[in-house]
Amino acid sequence: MNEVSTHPVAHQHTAPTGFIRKYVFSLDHKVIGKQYFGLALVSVFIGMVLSWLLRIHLAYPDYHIPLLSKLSATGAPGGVMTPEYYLSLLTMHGTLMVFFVLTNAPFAAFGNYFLPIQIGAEDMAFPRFNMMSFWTTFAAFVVMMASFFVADGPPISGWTAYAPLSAVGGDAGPGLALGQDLWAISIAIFCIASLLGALNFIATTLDLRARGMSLMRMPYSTWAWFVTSVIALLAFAVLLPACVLLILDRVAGTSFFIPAGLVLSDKLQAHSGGSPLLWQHLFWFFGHPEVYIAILPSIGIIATILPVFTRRPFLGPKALIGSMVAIGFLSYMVWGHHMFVSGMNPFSATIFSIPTLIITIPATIMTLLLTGSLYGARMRFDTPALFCLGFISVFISGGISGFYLAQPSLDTYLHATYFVVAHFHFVMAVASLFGVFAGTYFWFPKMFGRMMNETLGRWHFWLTFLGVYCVFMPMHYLGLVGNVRRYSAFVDDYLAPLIPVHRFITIAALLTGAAQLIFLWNLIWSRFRGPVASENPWEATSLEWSTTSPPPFDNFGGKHPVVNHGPNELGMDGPDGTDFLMQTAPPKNS
Amino acid sequence: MGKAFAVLVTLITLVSIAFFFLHTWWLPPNISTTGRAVDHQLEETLIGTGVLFLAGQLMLGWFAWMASGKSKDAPAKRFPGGAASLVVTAILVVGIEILTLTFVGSKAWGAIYLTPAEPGALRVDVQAEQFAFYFRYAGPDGQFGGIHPEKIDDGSGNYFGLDPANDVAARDDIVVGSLVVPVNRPISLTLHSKDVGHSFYVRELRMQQDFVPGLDIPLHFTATQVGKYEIVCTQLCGLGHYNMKAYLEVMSEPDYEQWLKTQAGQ
Amino acid sequence: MNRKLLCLLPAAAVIFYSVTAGAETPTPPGGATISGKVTYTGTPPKMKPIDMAKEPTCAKQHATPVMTENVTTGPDSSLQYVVVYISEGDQGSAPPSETVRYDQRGCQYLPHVLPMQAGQVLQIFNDDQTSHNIHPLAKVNPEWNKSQPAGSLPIDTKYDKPEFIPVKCNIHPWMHGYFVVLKTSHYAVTGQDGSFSLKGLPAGKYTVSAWQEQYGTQTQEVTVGGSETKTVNFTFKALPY
Amino acid sequence: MGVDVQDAIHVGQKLGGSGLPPVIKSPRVHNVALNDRPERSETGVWIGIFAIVMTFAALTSAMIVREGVALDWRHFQLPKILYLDTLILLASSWTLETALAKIKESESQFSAGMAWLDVTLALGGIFVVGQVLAWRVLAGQGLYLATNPSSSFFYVFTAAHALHLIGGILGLGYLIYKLSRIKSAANTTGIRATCLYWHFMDGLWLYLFVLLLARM
Repeated sequence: MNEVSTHPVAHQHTAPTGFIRKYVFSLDHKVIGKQYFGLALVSVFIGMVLSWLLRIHLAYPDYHIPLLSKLSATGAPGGVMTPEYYLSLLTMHGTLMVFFVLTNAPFAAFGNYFLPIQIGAEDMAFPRFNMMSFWTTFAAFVVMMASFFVADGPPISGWTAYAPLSAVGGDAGPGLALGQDLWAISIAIFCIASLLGALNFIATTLDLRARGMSLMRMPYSTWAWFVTSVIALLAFAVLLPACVLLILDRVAGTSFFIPAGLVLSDKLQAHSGGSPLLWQHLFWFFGHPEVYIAILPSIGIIATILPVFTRRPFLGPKALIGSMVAIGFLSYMVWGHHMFVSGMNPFSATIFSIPTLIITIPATIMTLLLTGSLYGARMRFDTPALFCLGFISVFISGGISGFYLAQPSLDTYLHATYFVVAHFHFVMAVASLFGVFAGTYFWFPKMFGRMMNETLGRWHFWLTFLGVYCVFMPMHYLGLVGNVRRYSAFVDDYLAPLIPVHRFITIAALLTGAAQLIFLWNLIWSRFRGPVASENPWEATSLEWSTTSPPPFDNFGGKHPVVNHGPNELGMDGPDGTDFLMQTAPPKNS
Repeated sequence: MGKAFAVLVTLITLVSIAFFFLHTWWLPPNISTTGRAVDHQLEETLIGTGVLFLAGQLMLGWFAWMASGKSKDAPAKRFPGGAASLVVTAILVVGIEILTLTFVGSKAWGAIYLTPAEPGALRVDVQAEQFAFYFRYAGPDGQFGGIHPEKIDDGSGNYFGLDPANDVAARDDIVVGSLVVPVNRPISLTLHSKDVGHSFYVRELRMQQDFVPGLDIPLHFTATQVGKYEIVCTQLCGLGHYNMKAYLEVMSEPDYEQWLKTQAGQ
Repeated sequence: MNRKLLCLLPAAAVIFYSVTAGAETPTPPGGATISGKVTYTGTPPKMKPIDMAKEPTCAKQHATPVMTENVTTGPDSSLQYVVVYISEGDQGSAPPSETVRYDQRGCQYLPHVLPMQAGQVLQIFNDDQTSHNIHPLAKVNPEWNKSQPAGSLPIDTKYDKPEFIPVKCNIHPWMHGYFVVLKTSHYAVTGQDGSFSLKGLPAGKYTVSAWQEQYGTQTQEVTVGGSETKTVNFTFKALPY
Repeated sequence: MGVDVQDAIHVGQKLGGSGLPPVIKSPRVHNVALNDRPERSETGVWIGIFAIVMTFAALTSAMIVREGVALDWRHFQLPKILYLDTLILLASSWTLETALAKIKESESQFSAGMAWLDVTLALGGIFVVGQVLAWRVLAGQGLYLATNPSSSFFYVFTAAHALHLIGGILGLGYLIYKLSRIKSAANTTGIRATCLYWHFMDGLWLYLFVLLLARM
């Protein structure tokens, strides 16, 4: 009776049989999590190859890539990309990475797979929504990819799609007709998918926690996914209408973002009175929280994994969770720092810069807590642990440069230079991906029942860690010289001398990219040949490690886990000689 | 393993810092009256954050070193003072950093953006278009002609959309492809865009300001060094973005007057 | 100085080539000829010097600044770059096999006005050190807009429907020219002296049209017999602004 | 430990608690009677409401900004039919409540309640049709989507609301279908969620109506 009334989900059904229901249109959050993971993996490698092409073009403008002319004869006649095609690929690199990788991998993929298990639920609150949100995301992906194959190729307006460039259509240049339509539609679809997903995450966390799983007993990854889903719910709810208005401006002749009296290709545009800044405000109101949508889950993942390898409880759980919530809250007050020189009221710049600087406090707290929990530990340096250390390092590097850009007076010099590129790649892209790597090496045994190869894993870490510094640290120096971003060639007198630096970066990028192939190979090899994983190979404490690897269809084989302990009871005398206590272990006092 | 990481992270940190402080790659000399404050601000930030960066990375390396190769029975030490001490440190250190930076920084920002141009400033109109800048001087009559977008015609060199047929003030307006200004004289720019968003960026002036279609955005500066500097576009504006540039030519007062005469002659 | 001259020589050659190109007609020698001169009355607008400061590689190719070409005048009030062609009376012919050449050199379009027959192959060359984008603002024919980086292959294209198409380069906004796509094979562009001649016309009644980019089109009826030569002059009214 | 369980239950119930997935059914869950507990679908709807509020807040601020930046804002008379529409939607909320009261009350009242539900559904439909008529009226005056920012925003707001309401209509339809099969409110899930959403749509429209009255 008590059992029934406290436990969320009632009696079992049997797992679906048949390929379609089991692997394609599956309602199982674990399958959906893997689907997201797969989609992110495909996207990240496409995005990476794009970045290779961009880097090669910047460093060796005359280098012919025959394959490229195959991909687009007009975009790259004879294998050398045109300026517009460079911008097309740039836009696609940004869009794919931000939306389909940094939003999907740490949040949607791992969140889907592990949030329900970590709180002892059998599935998401709304499995059908869950399936829908993946397939909607997939649809968005297909539409986005389609823009590669339309007449003028993908849009050239960057992932921020600033109006009016993105709004006036083909008169503004190649890729801005059909390509930009597809982009806007794809992003709108993506918003719907993310809203469904976020709703599901929140409802699940609120309603489906196992008996004894109080909020403060949730693993930090779950906390991160929960906070992130709240951010996502509000952020995408703003981007969606923004995209709809953009689409209307493009196809229905409205004037939300297009002012009067524009002359493009010698044609006076028919629009009147719209506000380009309105788009920027709406976009960045989403765009800045999006940064935290990308990074918070990774912080949560790291904070969950690190203690397992330092073999001791996390230093200051409350401070960590508090910081996450604070960041989530503050992330909605700082969007204007993307617009210091945008022509908005200069007074508001000073207003926006203050919360922007303040947001570094919770960030610093989290970084110090992570670092502090290493102090005097008996650490196990398996690959996940290495990526945790790497994460802390790149997060510091990326966070520091934030101090510069948060100040309007310095932003007037550094805005839109490679300094910005370096900053957000470190703090958002690389840091977030290190979290994903750590998560992959850590959870792979749980997801696929086999361990990943340790040697390959270490090689992957060392090369990647050194590589990202070689790629992104020099970009700070380029930024200080005033090297403008989003240039397809460096024709200005003061930029030509910087080409050698770009060559160095390009070579480093190619090598770092190549190192990711080790990771890919490790995934494939371990999936089939890796040593079989035990139930709890890392001696971790959270619920996913109290079930089989991989978990059964209903996660706990009909059992209803009862939680008696916090998320990391480590570095103490556990049962039969171990140094840890599972969350499900019987209470100490009994 | 932890020791290896410690070594690597320390190495990376020192090399990175070195290039910052050796000024191997650095800003060009400042030539504006407001730029000095920006440079000062940059130095402040550089030192402040440099210390944080160094401390953070080295602490990470050091702890990783300590945490490696411990024997099973070595006692696990807890961080002195626990989380509380760290939280307090973070709030204090970063808080102080923030306060100083905002206090100093807001002055630098104010000098550029929150104070209007001096009354006697030389007015120059800037038109940005895909993918060039054009500059307009009032000409002998000191009057700017009105702007009529429908009159814009690149083919006949009417980049601003002037209407000389009906607008006398427009007839002697001087339109050129370079921004030529006298040294040590306040200049007040008005930025228009004909088509999409662009940006006005001169490194030596320590200045960047977007053009927003539909808005006339003011910007003012005083150049203190005679010379030729590059104006580049920093707001993605289409396929020719990378090649959207012009030159800022700062001349001595007489040279400038001479130049103005020859232009008015044409 | 010498180098500048050297740079100019080929340019001049191309102008000559392309201006005369129009006059050569596929029909056998003999036949009637319509020739004449295009002039203006009134004051034409003052052509402005083009400021190429933005593109040093181009600027240094021009000893004296290039002028705008929307109303190009010559000695004794002659008008250059006027396209004179048979608009009616010519039953048209298959497009000739030879290609029309269009050059971008020194950030200028050579020639400024390029006549061609519908369906004739057009080859666009970039002879500069910098990248151009060619954007023909066609309305009847399909519109396109392509970059042509320095040293890249020529762009081959053709237009199937008769149209006067303005051509522009966004990277160098001053670059402005015209593709004039005609049904007839009898056309010419007036030279510096404003003269033109349409050769090898079969006897018959023709409507001759003269098109100037700013002043539009004028037409005259002409009847020519066997191998006579008739003179037809056009006069456009010019305004200072 | 006991404390924690209490805590968990408490949190669970405070926040809409655990329960069966009603409209959306998990494949591994039987549809058993748990009428005494808050439902998961209700939590879902609450969260959805937050998102929808955010969306319309964004559109509202966009409208205010857009009206401010240029002088091209043209005011126009809202079609009279909107007043009628408003009444219809308000009425539908009332009929919905009556219906549920009857359905919960007793077996004898059940069919009457169902009738009221059908009425509610019909009213919802009529409202949407009314909105379409309102658009026709504007089109008749030559006010189309792109005519003026004011008309643009009018169409965007009303269409966005209509779409969300159609969602509600589908939900209500599904609920009616379930009730007609199960014949007992006690054993049917998703009732509260559906009502909550329906009333929210009602309130949202009132907000929009006032907003449009003020701005158009």
